[in-house]
Amino acid sequence: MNASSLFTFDAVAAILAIPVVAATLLALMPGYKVTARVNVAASLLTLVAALCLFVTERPEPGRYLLVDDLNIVFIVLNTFVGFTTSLFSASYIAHELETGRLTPANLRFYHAMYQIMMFGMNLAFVSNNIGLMWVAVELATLTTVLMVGIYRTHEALEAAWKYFILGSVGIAFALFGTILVYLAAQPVVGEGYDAMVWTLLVERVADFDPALLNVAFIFLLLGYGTKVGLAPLHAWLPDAHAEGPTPISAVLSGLLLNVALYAVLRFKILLAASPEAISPGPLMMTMGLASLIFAAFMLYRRRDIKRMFAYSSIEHMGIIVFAFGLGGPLANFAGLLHMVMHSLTKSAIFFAVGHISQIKGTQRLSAIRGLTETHPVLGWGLVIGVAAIAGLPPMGVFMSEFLLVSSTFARQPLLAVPLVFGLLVAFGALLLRLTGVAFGQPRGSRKPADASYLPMYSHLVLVLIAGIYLPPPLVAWFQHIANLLR
Amino acid sequence: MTSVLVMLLCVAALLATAALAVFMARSKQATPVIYGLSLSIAAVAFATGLVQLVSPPAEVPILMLPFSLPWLGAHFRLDPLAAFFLLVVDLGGAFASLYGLGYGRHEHAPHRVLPFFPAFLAGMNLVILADDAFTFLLSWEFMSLASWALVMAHHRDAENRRAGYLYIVMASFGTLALLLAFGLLAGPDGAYGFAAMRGMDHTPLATGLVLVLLLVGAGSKAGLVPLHVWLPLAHPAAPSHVSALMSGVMTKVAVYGFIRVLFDLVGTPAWWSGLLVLLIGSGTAVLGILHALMERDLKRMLAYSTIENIGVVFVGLGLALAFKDAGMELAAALAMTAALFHVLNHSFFKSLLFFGAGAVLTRTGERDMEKLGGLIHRMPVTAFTFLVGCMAISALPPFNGFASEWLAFQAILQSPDLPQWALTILVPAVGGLLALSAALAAACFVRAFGIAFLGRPRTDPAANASEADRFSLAAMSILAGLCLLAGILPGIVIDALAPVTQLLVGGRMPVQTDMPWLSIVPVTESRSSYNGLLVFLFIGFSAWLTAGLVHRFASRALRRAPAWDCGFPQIDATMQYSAGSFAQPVRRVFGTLVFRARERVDMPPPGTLSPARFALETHDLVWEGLYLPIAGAVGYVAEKLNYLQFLTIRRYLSLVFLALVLLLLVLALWS
Amino acid sequence: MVLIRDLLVQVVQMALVVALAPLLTGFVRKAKARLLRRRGASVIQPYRDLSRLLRKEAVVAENVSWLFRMAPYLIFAATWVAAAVIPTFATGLIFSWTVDLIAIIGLLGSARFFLALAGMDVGTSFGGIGSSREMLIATLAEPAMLLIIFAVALIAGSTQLSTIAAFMTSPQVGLRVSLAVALIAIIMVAIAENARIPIDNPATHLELTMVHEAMVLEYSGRHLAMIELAAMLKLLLYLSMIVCIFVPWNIKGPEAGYPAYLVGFASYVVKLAVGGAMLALFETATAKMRVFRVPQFLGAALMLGLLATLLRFVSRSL
Amino acid sequence: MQGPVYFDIAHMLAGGLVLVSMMMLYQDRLYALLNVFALHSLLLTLSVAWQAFIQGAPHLYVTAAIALVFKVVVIPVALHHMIRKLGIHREIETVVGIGLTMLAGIGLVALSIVVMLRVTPEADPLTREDLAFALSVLLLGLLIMVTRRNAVSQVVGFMSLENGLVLAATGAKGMPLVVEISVAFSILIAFIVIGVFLFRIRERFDTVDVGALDDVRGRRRK
Repeated sequence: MNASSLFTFDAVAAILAIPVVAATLLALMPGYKVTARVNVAASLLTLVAALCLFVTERPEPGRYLLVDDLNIVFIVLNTFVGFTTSLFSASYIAHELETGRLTPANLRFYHAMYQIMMFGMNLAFVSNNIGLMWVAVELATLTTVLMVGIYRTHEALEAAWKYFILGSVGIAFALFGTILVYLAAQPVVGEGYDAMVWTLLVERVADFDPALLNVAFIFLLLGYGTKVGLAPLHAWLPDAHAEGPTPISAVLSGLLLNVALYAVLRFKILLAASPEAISPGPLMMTMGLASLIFAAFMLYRRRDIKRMFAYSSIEHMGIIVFAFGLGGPLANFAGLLHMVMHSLTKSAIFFAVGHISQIKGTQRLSAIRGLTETHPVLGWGLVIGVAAIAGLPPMGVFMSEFLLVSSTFARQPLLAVPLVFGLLVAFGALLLRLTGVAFGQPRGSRKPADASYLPMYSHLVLVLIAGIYLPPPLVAWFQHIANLLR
Repeated sequence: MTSVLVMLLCVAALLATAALAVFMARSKQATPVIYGLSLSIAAVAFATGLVQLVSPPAEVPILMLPFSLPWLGAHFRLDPLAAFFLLVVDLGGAFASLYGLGYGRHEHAPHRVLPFFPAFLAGMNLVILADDAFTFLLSWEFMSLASWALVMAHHRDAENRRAGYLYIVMASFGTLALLLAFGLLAGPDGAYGFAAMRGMDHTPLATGLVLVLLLVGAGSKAGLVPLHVWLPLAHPAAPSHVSALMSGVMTKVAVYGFIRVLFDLVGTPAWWSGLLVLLIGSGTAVLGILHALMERDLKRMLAYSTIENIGVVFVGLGLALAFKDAGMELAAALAMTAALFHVLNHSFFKSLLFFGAGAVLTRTGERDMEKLGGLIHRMPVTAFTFLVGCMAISALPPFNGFASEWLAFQAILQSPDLPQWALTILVPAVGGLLALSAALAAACFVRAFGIAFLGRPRTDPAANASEADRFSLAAMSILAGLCLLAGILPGIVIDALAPVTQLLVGGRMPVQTDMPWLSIVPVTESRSSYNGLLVFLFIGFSAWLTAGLVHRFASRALRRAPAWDCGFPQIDATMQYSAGSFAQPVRRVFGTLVFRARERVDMPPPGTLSPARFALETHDLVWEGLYLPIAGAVGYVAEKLNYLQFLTIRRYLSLVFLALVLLLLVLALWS
Repeated sequence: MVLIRDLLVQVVQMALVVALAPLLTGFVRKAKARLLRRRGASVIQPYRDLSRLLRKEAVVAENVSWLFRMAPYLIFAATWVAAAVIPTFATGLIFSWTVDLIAIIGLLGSARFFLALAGMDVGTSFGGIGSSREMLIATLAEPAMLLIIFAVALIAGSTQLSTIAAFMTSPQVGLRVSLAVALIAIIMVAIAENARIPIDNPATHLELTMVHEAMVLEYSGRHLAMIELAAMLKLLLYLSMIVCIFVPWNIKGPEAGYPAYLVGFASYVVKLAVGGAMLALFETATAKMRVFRVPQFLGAALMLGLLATLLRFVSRSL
Repeated sequence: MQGPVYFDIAHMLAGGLVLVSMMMLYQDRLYALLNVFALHSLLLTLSVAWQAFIQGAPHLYVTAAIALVFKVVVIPVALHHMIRKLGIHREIETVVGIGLTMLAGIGLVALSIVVMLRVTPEADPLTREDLAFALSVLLLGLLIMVTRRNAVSQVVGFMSLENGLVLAATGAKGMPLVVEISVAFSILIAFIVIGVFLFRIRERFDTVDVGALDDVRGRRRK
């Protein structure tokens, strides 16, 4: 144990500890300005701690915690978006206080929950124990349930209720799947904690009972898939996005879906390592395509701007799950890249949408027109964001879609047809709505935006750069993970 | 290497100009600065392309930058084909910038045009420079995006928004098709570099699929029927100099993509691919110009005419494919030269015509021909240059349009040596369609010029118009000069195209600059030859001679008098022949079939005072037969699926439950 | 020396076509009159008309532009250039390679383009109606003509009239169905192009039936003279073209020498006379058709042209 | 401690759970449903306790105790109270007929047995049987949730689903305590939050019928 490894351990601990401490503080502290700043500061500190993971040596995987290539990507992305969202949240929440939609008491609750949610997500990423991971994912889910319902309007409560009921069933499924994995591992690895340690499971998975693993995977896929928002398990997602505060929508789309996806991926790796178990690919591809096409069509009839982008998240999760289901270095690379790009872009879009709906006082699409004229910075930001999410270059989503479509075509030509079809249908819907919102005779309030553009544009710039230039170390690293994922 | 670098620097400079435009768009100086910069950069790029084409270096310059796809890098290459198209693009870009210097001052929302204009140019340049699939598609889609933003410049008009939407969706559709084509060519290992694709052998099935995907992908951008519907909406929606770029240049970039993939990357496609391209090309030509003839919006008419010209280009390409497959290099070179020459010519006269239409639009505020008239008196220079453009696009000697169509006809006459019976029989018929489209084009542009510029003004704005500004006039005049030059000295262009045809079909046309009197000879002089220069001189000389003789020896007296009114004094200018009535005979002949046109005349019985009524009903069969059903189907599915948004929680749970049971069943039955 | 001779032949040809064109028109009118049992005007009446028109003052409508005044000369020049390169009595004219058959059609197209524009420049309904119908006819006649050219050129292997004429006199041609079909088609096209009955009536001035005359309604004086002369030239051009392609006998090669040229010239005049007489006969025997029957007539020509390109396979073995 | 008798008893208890689940499917009165659910939980308690005994894992007794206290006593009583207080209809509206539901339930049991028995041919039979029954209970719980329109019965369905989970967890030998606690934890949270929501919903609509709530949504398109 030298100093640097000690320091590393500290980094992991910091990632977990900072949010907990901050949550406690925030729950106790009054005053909006200070709490918002503390929230931002805590998120920034977490981000810094996460970045430390890069420079320092990684700890040996323990019984509970693990840092490897795969989860560093998720952690850094998570803490980064968590930080920018907290920035956005500060300016968003100020406005909510002014209009009286939230009370200061709500706010304390909100900020504390925000940090607990960050804690849950970080814990889910670093946990090496499938039981612990389950607990962490559920913690994050339950905190978001509470935040979705924070406005106490009856739509918000409905949304939260729906989220809660469907989420609970998902929780149950995931737990059952976890138990089954334990049962499969127990004869080989031995009773007790060891049979839940992911690194040990992966090493010995070849000896596990394949059929048990199969059933387990089905439950895990459905259980965590509920949180990923895969069709037909998606029902909670649009409403939760639409009715909660926008920073939470951004976090839901940008981060929570990733957490669930990460869990699915971990088990996918596990199953793929077992030679006799069913390959998880076809299942994931089917659900991915179903989500993509379903969400693409659902985009057309949307009247609420946030709900529409929520469906777009379902669509993109479908793409990502499809990519990982297809497997192979190219598709996995595309899936990873797409996931990162989607998180950045979608949260940027929600940042824009948050300000827009505050200015216009509504989320109805038909009430928002001509944004590029009245609010050029926001409007063009939205245009760039939607263009990016729709897969137009030179944004990063284009690169991942390019890789995915072409590698699909090379490997499973027939699957490329529904994939391209879904992409095109979704594209049509997104651009149709964008045309309505960003252009035309302006409608609604024209008062200037009291917004911080930094979070939105920092995301967009990153996405733009990624579309043109990916630094070689990052690429090598992604490739390594892609190979890890098989 | 250096030339590629220069080109890339030009692209970078254009992008920098775009960025500059974002920040200074609202300043007064923005218009001259941005267009001035674009003009000079495009001129440099044009010069580079010209040098590359005229004296190609022994080794094709390539360059790799560590951008884009990480393990691939961004590859750029500047072979003669690319050089030729760069030349077309940057020449068009330079003229559009020059025109924009004047035209841009009338723009009421310059901040929506200026940033995207240089970006659009940069995108087109990049497409042509790209030497790997990713860079190609990235630039391709970037080009679409930039032009989409330009189409949306006047976004308050609902028509424009609709046009922009249709455009971007079709563009994306095309890109996905191209993406699939590249996916096929790259093979399972993902060899996305063009160099790797060139070296690979592709199965006949793959090449066939690539052709179809290419016709969809590049064809939708170029405007091939039935993927053309966006074009006549989107091109006119943009500011006129952008319309000129989109119609005159961007469609050429699509042609470039088609040529690059089919002739360069695929190698030798099957013989029927030539047939397919020929049929689609000739159909596109005829349908495009028929639409143009029915159109009363000046700019939209020009956009439809672009479709026709693209059809002509594709006929040339189809012939080249067929000849190449049959191993007839010379004939293939002839056909390819015709196609490329027409590409160049079309970029000249279509830019010119759009500039003219733009000048009319700024000075009268009208695009509707029925509200113009008599502009030749108020805008003499614009009218003259527009007339030159009309003659050139109608394929009339001695202008350039004729030279390239003449080459296409000569290529058609090489068809008896083709081994396939289907081709030998069909190619002359295609030639007939080509001739039909040329004749219809003449009718179309007689109508356009005659209605808009001749006769008496039909509205006050037309009567009070003034001549366009000097920048616009300069751009139009130079282009008119180029139309004439390319028409009377086609040999120079043909010789310049030789390295391109050598690259693509492995042959070239005979050296033309050595021919006596600068005539052009496709194969041998005894077969056919044409000398535009002499034709021009002869006509000019004999017209001058006759006029001189008549004026000298016969009479030179002239008197102005009212026109013959047939005993019915004409009350106003609206009683002139209108654009609609001019097109009526053609509509009756062709329109009943192509547009299902129906005319209904309600003639009141004699003695009643109610006015007679004329009602015309036309259908765009492609739109109604293909696009509306697709839109309807998407809407229907969306509507049906939309019920899923409003289910109760219990029903959602049922879905989850069913999914679980289904998966368990699958598992139970699987092993 | 050779160059001078060739130039001389070319100049003679140019002069010849201009000189003969009114005569041909006069001859056709005379023949028609005789067929109708009228005495008719003298065959040289067109010369008199032209010279009278040339000397008269030109009256133009108030509204017209420079295009209206320049058009007659351009139309005449384009038609003249086209007519000047068609072998009449001699092949291998020095400038014959300047334009081939396709380019001749192009030149006539240019002339028509200006004519139609001139019709629209006046700003009345008559000009418009004429231009509109003229362009309709052209849209059908031009492709038909092109197909005929294809049929001929695919057999002769050339679009160069001199080469075609030489080929047609060579023994390898023989009798071909496709050429016969092409002949019929080209006659139909020629009738349409020259505004003859049954497509148009060169003698009418009833507005609603006019095509060519409607366009030139506003022309007078020297302008009208040029237009008329161009129309006459065009008739001569088409007859010469038919003659050159289908009955090219006694058109002498470049090396033939002056006496042979005289023979060629004589036979050319005879051929023209026969052609003119047949035209008169045909025009007398048919009635003018409605405007919207014209597309059917020309459509038939188009189909015949296409048939000719197809049928060339049939007779190839002959 | 692996004897045929031990196995038989575990088998009986787990099988009994499935049977009681089927009984729950049969109920069309709320109070009866709650009573049957209490019985279900009681059986679970016994089963867990028996597992604790044969596995020699004393911590499972804690789980059993939790189940006994919360699910057998507290929750049924609370729900009884709530039904009376809110004046909820005592009858349960079903989506499809009882008979059909029962048939579907039998199908589900068959399915889970097919899936699980094929899964673990050489595994410890106790585990195998337990798993098959646990899966059955889980699926039946879900079936109750999707075939009942009434919110209370949906909650009951969900809890019987959780019972299945607990059965599975305790059947897994040596499963660390963390799981049991988390199960209890999740039930606790689930109950609290459901309670909170029921409270709020009652406040607004005087009913906990989720269907009524959803009907409002259904009419308001967005």
